[in-house]
Amino acid sequence: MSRVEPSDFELPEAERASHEPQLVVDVTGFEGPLDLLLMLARTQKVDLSKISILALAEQYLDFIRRARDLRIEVAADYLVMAAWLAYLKSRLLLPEAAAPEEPSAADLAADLAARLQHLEAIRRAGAGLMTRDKLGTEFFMRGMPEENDPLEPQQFTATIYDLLSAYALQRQKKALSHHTVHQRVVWSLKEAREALERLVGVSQDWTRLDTYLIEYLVEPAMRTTVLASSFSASLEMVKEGQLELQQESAFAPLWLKRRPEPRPELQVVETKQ
Amino acid sequence: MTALRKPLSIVGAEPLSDENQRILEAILFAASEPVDEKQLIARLPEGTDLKEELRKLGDHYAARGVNLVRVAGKWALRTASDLGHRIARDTPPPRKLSRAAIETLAIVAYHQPVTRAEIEEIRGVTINTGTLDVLIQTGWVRLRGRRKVPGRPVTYGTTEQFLIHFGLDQIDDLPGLDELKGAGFLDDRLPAGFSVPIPNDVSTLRDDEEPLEESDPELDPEAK
Amino acid sequence: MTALRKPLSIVGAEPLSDENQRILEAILFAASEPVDEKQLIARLPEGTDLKEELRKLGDHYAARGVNLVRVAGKWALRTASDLGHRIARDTPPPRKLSRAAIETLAIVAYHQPVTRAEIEEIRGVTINTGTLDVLIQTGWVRLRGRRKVPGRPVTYGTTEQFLIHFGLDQIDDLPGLDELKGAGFLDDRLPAGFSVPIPNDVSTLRDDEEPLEESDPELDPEAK
Repeated sequence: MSRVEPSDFELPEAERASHEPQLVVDVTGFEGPLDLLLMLARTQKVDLSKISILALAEQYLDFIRRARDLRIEVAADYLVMAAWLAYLKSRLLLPEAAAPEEPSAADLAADLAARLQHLEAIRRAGAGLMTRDKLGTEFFMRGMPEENDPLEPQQFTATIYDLLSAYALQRQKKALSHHTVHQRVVWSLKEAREALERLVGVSQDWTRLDTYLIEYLVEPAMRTTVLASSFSASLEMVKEGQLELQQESAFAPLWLKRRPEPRPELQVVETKQ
Repeated sequence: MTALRKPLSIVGAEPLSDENQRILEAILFAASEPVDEKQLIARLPEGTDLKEELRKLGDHYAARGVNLVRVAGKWALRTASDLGHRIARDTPPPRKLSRAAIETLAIVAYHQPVTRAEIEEIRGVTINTGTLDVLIQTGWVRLRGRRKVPGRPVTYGTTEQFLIHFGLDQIDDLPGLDELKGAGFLDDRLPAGFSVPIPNDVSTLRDDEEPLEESDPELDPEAK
Repeated sequence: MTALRKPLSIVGAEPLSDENQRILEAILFAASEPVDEKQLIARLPEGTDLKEELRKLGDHYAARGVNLVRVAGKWALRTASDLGHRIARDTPPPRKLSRAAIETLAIVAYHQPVTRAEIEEIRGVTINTGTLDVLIQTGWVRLRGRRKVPGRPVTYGTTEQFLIHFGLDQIDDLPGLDELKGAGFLDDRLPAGFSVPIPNDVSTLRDDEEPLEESDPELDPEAK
């Protein structure tokens, strides 16, 4: 993975702009996709509340595209975000179809802008915290312990017997059973969706989104398999009540979406044949 | 050991301090942590006007190299902050926190009680296990309890040590709190019916929290 | 934090202390052990008459609750000896560790330096985030460093506090396989090849460990 010195990102904006054509794609310098988005947003030189999410999505996708063109490996979280932004972009560009139970593209964009503002506010707060007078640099507490200390911290207790029997029991239990811990090999679509929820909150419309996820996350040759296994995973999730699945007719696209927050009175929706 | 008890004279001398001032001073001096008013009262003669005694002591120390401060709702003596550079030399400089750790600390401070998933949601990345561990080891972050939702995730909050380290009397003295509050970022996660959008480090668990496993026999959610 | 900087007045007030007195006081207050005159001189402006400054400081504190004393040729501030009885301590009752915590602690003790994933592998169950955190709070477990493998997981080990609490002279006083069997902790049906490691808590990092260092920018493996 090619690398830019982190200082490259601390250039004043004007300077950065002039460097832009050579901007080397470096994903390792960022604290995740939102951080990257924030950096890109700053190049728009407007207040975060007035940011154009459409322009930002294009900047981000362009960034990822260049990374891929350079055959740079991009971490999955960044690709998930790319898929989401590609989806969001397509919705922002198309006239909105009336789908009352779903948030509009404008709402989704506003949510994303709010997340960026939130992260920025937290960063400022953190920076403010770190500039305060701090123990151990600007001021010091009493350094020498006194016998007369009127306070004493919370103590914990356990006996050596507890310790040894706990050790022996566990080792013995494990030695006498056969237990394998499964190692995760690749990102499943389910994991991608989880990452997406972490990144942008709940997505309502997974069917169309999955197309984007697969495009960004999966090697072309693997796409069919991934589609198949994600289908079976989806069926599992329908069974668990996490998903709703619909199909207009045989061979028509499958429509699936996340079930609304669990409300006890709701019944599992049956899938149409 | 020779206590210097020369006659009072010269510059810097002062009228003989009264006994209450001596006791207060000794307690605050000997304590390893800030002391709350209840503990101070308990060690002073009955009927003492604690506020007045503290004010006197504060005055006495105001211009000196050690000051009386109110921190974490308690009282402590600490060196004056303009003298830090004179003292810092004999202690190793404190470790600098990474950006990830600072951000995580800020989220815990401003959004507490907060779960790991909520921290990840704000930052948009998974947190590396080590980051919360480092913050806990510094003593600034603690486990509060568990959120009463499926999976019973641990909730995190700040400690008294956090307030002491950053010289805060109480958690709502956090810098920039108004900005976050004004933008509505602090109330989005509050359970319905809970209307005070400020971080809360009171150790009493909230309605949507329950205790950690310690001492809870049922607990062990680990033994899957 | 509210530094009390009210105007000096009333009883106990005194002329504004000069800078040398402030520095001396702050150094002696913050020092973790008595300070020798060479160290004091080094932190005061050149040409300062240290003897005179110490005499002044001694006078200032002579009648107060804290005194300037000379110990083994060095200088320290100590609470006045007549006040010791006033500051008796009240100890909170100790908390018992949960089963999950004690099990994890045992693994850390025997298998240190050990990562979270390794603990999970030995135990055959995942550990809940809170458990290691609680152990760090006890002061018995510490973060040692990071394992030099992808993801750079944190390695855990035990502390001196651990040895003290469990009455161990050194970590390899923990019983080995034969002793555990002899004491009836382990039974005889164990498979061949079952072994118990000889624990080792030397703080020097192993070849496959590297320092924790939060300030290391690279160290942020979080930024995926």
